[in-house]
Amino acid sequence: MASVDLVYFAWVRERIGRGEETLELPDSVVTAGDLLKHLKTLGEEYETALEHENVIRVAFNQEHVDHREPIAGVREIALFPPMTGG
Amino acid sequence: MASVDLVYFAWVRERIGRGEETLELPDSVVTAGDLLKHLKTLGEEYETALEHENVIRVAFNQEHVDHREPIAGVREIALFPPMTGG
Amino acid sequence: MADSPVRVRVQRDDFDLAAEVAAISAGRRDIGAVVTFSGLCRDEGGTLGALELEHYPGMAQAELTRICQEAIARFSLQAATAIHRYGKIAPGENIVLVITASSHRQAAFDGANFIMDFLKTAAPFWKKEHGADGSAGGWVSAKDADDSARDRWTKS
Amino acid sequence: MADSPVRVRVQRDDFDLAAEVAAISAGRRDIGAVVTFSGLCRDEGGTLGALELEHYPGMAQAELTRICQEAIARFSLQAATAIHRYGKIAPGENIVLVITASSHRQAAFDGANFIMDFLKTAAPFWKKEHGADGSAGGWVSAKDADDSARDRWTKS
Repeated sequence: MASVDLVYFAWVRERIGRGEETLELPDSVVTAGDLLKHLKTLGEEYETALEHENVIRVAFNQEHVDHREPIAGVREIALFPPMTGG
Repeated sequence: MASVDLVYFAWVRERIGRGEETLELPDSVVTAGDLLKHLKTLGEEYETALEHENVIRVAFNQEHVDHREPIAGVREIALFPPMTGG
Repeated sequence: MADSPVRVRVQRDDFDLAAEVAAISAGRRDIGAVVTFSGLCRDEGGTLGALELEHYPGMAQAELTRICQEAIARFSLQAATAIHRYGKIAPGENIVLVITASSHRQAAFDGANFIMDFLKTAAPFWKKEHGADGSAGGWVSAKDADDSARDRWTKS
Repeated sequence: MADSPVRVRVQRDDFDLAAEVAAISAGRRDIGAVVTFSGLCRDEGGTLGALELEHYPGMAQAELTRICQEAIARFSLQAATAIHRYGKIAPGENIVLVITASSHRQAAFDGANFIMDFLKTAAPFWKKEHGADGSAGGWVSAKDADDSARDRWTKS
């Protein structure tokens, strides 16, 4: 079990109901994609927030990553919708 | 014979040696191109200034025109090199 | 050059366009072209009361810096600035400022255009709309057109 | 809209970038993007002492106005400004300012780019160089690259 800081933004944050939390991840969670699937087992709020997995963007230690990226060694994982700044 | 105001800019002005003059044009001068050829018969300074006719730009009443444009009715004709502003 | 060619800020307050242009060009004699892009909040025909800009602190600054550095390298810019506001922004107010400086005009135009395209699709900011009638608005959806605009820089 | 969407000036003095942007956007809530282009005099590695800008009074104003009007029509701009200086200009000083305002960012970028390309090839201004060593300089030659940049707007 690895401990990781999760941060959420925009409607991902609103639907999950919090902006950040620290979770213990089971060893079966290897990639960002695995994390999304794992979170969806934790409750209805996660299911709603992460329903359309393919639109969820992931950042590891504040850098964009692909859903296939391995989590090993990452301190902070962010989940958020497509960006709409500018 | 028609009378027309001529204005010159940049190195056309410097080579002709004046910035403006009023000339009577013979009836044989119909187009802007005819005017360039006529001016080159008026002296060495015009020959030098207008040597490369194809690079000389012409404006009638402050609008760019082609060398084939007829002069009839034009008050002010400007001759100048390609522009280099900006 | 003495100053860093990249200036990035993420801030709640408005910015001063003239001061930012001066910061890039003051005292220099090798810059031939400065392009600025200001993005403003539109009232959408009177229906929008305000935008609320959320951002990912730290990553927003880091991502804008990466984008500016890439633009400087790609277009041989002499400097690039990106300032993005967060918090509540009313119609008519500034949201974002991008400035590029170069010896040549097309590089300055292309650099600013490039930065804006990547800023919109990669910098972690999100807009929520509040209605002019006080209604709680929804999150702005990302536009496919913004992805297309970004992707043209990787063609050819 | 109350004000004319085209603002053109040909003047000896410098311009105030911030004031010109404010003149376009102040009090409006329908503008989403403002792009500015400032063209500055470079010192060409220390060899240039000054540029002397000659212009055709009257036609310079008329031609800049025509170019701005065409850009407004072509890119659906909300406003366009062009200010060109004449007289002696030292390295580091401004020569020209173009501003475009639009609902959308690409129109503002393209409009400013278009105005600059036509300004350089069609507005009656000519540059003479004066050397940093006091030597009388020559007239700047027109660049084929500027014609090519202009001609890209007439390709489909």
